[in-house]
Amino acid sequence: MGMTIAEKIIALAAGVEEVKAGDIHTVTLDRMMSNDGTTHLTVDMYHTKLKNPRIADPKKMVFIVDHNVPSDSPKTAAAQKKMRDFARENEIDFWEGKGVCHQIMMEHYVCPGELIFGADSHTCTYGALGAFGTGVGCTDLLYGMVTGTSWVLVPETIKFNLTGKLPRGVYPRDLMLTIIGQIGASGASYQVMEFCGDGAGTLSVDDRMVLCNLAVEAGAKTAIFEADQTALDWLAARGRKPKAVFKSDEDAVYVKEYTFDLGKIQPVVARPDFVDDVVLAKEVVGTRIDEAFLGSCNNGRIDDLRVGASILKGRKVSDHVRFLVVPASQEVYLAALEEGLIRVFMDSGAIVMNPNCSVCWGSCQGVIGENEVLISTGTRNFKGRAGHPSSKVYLGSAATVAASAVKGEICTEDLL
Amino acid sequence: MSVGKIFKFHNDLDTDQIIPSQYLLLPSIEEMKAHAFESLDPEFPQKVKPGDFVVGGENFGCGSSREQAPGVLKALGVQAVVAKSFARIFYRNAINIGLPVIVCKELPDQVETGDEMELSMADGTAKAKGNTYPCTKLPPYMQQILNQGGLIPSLNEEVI
Amino acid sequence: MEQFTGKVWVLGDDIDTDIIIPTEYLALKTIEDMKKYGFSPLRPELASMIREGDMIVAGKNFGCGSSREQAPEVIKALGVRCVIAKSFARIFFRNSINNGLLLIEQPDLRDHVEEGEEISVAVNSHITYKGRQYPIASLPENLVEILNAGGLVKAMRARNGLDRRKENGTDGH
Amino acid sequence: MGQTVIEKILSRNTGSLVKPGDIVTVSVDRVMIDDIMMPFIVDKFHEMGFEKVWDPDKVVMIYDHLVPSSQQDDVRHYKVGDRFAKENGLEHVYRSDGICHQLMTEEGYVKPGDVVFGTDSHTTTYGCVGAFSTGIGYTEMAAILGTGTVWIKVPETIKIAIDGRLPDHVMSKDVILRIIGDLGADGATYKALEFCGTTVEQMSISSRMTMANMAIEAGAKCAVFTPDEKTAEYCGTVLGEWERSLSGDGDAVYDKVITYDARGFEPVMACPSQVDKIQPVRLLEGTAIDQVFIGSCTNGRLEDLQAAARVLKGKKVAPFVKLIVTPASRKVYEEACACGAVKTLVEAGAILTHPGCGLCCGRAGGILWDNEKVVATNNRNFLGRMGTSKVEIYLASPEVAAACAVAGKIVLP
Repeated sequence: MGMTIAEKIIALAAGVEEVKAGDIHTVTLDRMMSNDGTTHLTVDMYHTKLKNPRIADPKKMVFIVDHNVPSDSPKTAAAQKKMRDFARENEIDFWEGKGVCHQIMMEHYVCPGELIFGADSHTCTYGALGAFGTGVGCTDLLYGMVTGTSWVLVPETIKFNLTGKLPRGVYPRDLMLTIIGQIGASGASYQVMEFCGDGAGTLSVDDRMVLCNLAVEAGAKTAIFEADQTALDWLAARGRKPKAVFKSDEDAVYVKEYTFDLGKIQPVVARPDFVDDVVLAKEVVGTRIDEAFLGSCNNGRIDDLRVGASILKGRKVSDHVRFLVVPASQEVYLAALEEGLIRVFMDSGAIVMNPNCSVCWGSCQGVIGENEVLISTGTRNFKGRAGHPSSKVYLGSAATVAASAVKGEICTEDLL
Repeated sequence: MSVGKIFKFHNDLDTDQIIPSQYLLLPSIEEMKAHAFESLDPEFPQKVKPGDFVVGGENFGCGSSREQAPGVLKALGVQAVVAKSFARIFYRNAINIGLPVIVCKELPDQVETGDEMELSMADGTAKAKGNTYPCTKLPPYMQQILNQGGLIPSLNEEVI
Repeated sequence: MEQFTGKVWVLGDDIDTDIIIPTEYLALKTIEDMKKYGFSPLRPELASMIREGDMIVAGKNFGCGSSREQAPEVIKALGVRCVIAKSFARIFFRNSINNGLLLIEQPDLRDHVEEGEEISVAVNSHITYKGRQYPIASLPENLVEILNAGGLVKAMRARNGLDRRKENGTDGH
Repeated sequence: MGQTVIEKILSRNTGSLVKPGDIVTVSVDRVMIDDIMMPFIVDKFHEMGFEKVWDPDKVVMIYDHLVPSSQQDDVRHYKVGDRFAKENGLEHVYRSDGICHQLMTEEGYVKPGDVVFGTDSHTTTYGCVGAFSTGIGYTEMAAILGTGTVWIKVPETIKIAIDGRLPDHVMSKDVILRIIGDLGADGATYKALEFCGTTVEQMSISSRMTMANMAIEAGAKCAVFTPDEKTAEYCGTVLGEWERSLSGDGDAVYDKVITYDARGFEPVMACPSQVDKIQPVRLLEGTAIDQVFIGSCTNGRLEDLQAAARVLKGKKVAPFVKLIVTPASRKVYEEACACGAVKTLVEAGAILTHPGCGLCCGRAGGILWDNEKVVATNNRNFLGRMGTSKVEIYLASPEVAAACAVAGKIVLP
């Protein structure tokens, strides 16, 4: 019987010919990523809970400090120090302040066909390169670190057939929010979202990252694109080779199929406090904002900064708005610097921070206060996510966020 | 298993509500647990007693992979989380740390915070307000992890 | 002449404003919220042990560092009757007077007194400890005026005619 | 009888010949209010019974300690400030443009001979352009906002004359650290520092700013440099006869005169946890460090970033060591982008943040944990200033700091 890309990756990692949805397999992990959100707990468990602490293969481990950078309190510093010391003692690849973990992983590690665990829910991003990345907790990560293996329940796959091309002024983020709005916050629970069709082919790897990254907001275990020439060229440019390049078989089994015509997508916004509460952006135009955020593993790449800068050029951020621009990595920052985008943001009055998770995770930077409103390109808009429990977060595209920052209220690019 | 009191929460209850981001880098779960459900019910950590239940709707525990979420519930003595459905990372994390997570389609709509319930994992049933509700049984692989008290004990039982 | 007796807490030289109240807590809403962190980098337990009427005796350059007025306000809120030091940093000195916190310069007491013991202060005259008198200087007149008014806020209220109106029973409200 | 620079400024301001010890009431030329004090100032202002500020044009409001916000309550400070600005028609409001002292001078709010007060102890900085400036508390600021005046005691002046050419790798930071070490942390309490000599004449305004900024660390009320053509250009002004006369008279009476030969300076550090605990870098070499911070109103300017970039060009920050760079202002950031310094720093691995107080004020920006060591270019290394009381802070020049970042330990450039 035919298999999907995800099933083929699991089969390869499990060392078996065939897997089907619902099976539980023991797999050998190609790589594991852990960030400062939980690594201090993993390290504690490593030292206190194990009879025989050991690491199967330190070369498969990547530790990334990205959530609270620079550190905002002694307790944060203690947690990060624990992680840093552990990485140094065990010769684990260690990144600090260089960017959001998923962006670093994509820039430096992920290869098509790999099975990767990350102690962060947005690990599903790696599907943009045809890899199977999924988020796990720190106990899972510890188990994987010690044994090099883990167990996987083979997920069902949903096919998302993308047709056509996104219109001008509409972005992959609008597409993905539209999809989540349609299928709901648990619309792909435990399942794989496989993106295919001629529309998928029109998307760059960066665009694909936007889609895959948000898959967890529909409950998905992961999301995946076929590693086509676009992906392979991207990989080759970074001097990496695929582990395996898979296509889904003609007779592969899909639990469900959706078709989205990219040409019909419009700018949308997810309203507080749920990612699937998606409405056309024009319905919330005029909502006064206090802060705007352009960044995150979802929308902090060079394309997004270009869109933002094109809107900010020659304009000023509204007096009552704090506009945070946070590139997803130092590589992205340097590209933006080279293109003069940083200059545009600084001239406009934006706050340009070092690459990190920033207000997307709402713990230490750009934290918003009582009853404040944020429009964000981040991943989530849960109640209190960006600060005070009474505050509100709207999610929109880089264009909508930048236009709103200028206007001082929610505004789309065309209305500015 | 014994009888416990119910604390009921809404559909799509996300991990930021269970434990907000700003507490995740505290040194230990013990320090974090005082902030569980802070936005929704700041008194929860004081009110909940060992053996009580958290009941949710659909997609309980959606959002981040923070294992601190099931971690604080376990640390507060929650006997089990019962919901119509769970987000997968939360579900997996809960089992990995030995916190029972029970899928029960009917019960959540029939109970309120403060009601009492009784859970029988062996029978796969939950009892509340005089009714008995069927629960979905765990796949044997996961049941085995849970029976061992989570993933780490299994690691320590392995022959090296 | 004003006189009082109380227990002393003894500190060293160069007690800076970051020690008196660390920056981390400066944006807390009220001085009451801040005061439990008073002196925390140096002696975390101190704030909870100070009782109303106690005094602080310190070495030279007390209150050096930032201009944060939270520093004298926290000391006052902890119930400290006065601070006696070999010398004070300038901004801290002004801020204390402006808030009605009494500061006394005395070069020798610090090196003789033991923490927990009692001293008696006769303002603008001397301090008595174990029978020995330690002379203290008088404050300049303009500072005495502010202190007597109860701090700068009250002095300004009087200037703006607010408190006088109140005394006459015709409060502006 | 002759006068010192500060005596001349205060005499002109009060219209009477002043001498040290006099208590005089001055007319305030400009005030600076920062975000962290904002709610307190506004409360006191209203409590005192004032309704309007005396002169909106003379008030500058700057948000810098809490930018970007790191706690939910931080935004309250902005809101209170914004409302106060609106009620009083204040137009000089900076919400995310850099550190207060940098903006006050860079944006031209301080001119030679001015009398300026700020709610921050490093307000002494403006002496770099020949102004009298000093830090005050929020209660006093509230009173100034209402009246435009304040009393001060005319300080005695300590004259510090430095002549000759500084050795390579010695920056003005090394000079002021050494002076503070010699004076002691209270060696200039209540006094004015007057810097003169060929060495300071050759210095840029930025370098002078570093020295004036740190005068408070010796307890000084203020510090002052004689305005010259560099000052005039920096301030965008023309020096009149009076401004040109702002140097100490030959027969002025000084509390003390200290002279230095510039050739005797060397790179130094202030060791934990006192600013006056000065040691030559050569004696500290080899001490392993965890973090380096380049920034603050002391040393976050273009020349500082450029000095660091020269050291870091083509090199990488040592593994497991963090280099945090926080430019002093938006303008500095942009100029550092334009000249390539930013590119060099980021390529070397620096964590470059938005302009603001950052780590120096200890609320965010790279807080540390027990037993960590940090080399920092800011002005204070007090116990607990950058994290727990077991964090060890070494203050140094940007050039020394950058060299330490590359080596992962204390080294000479």
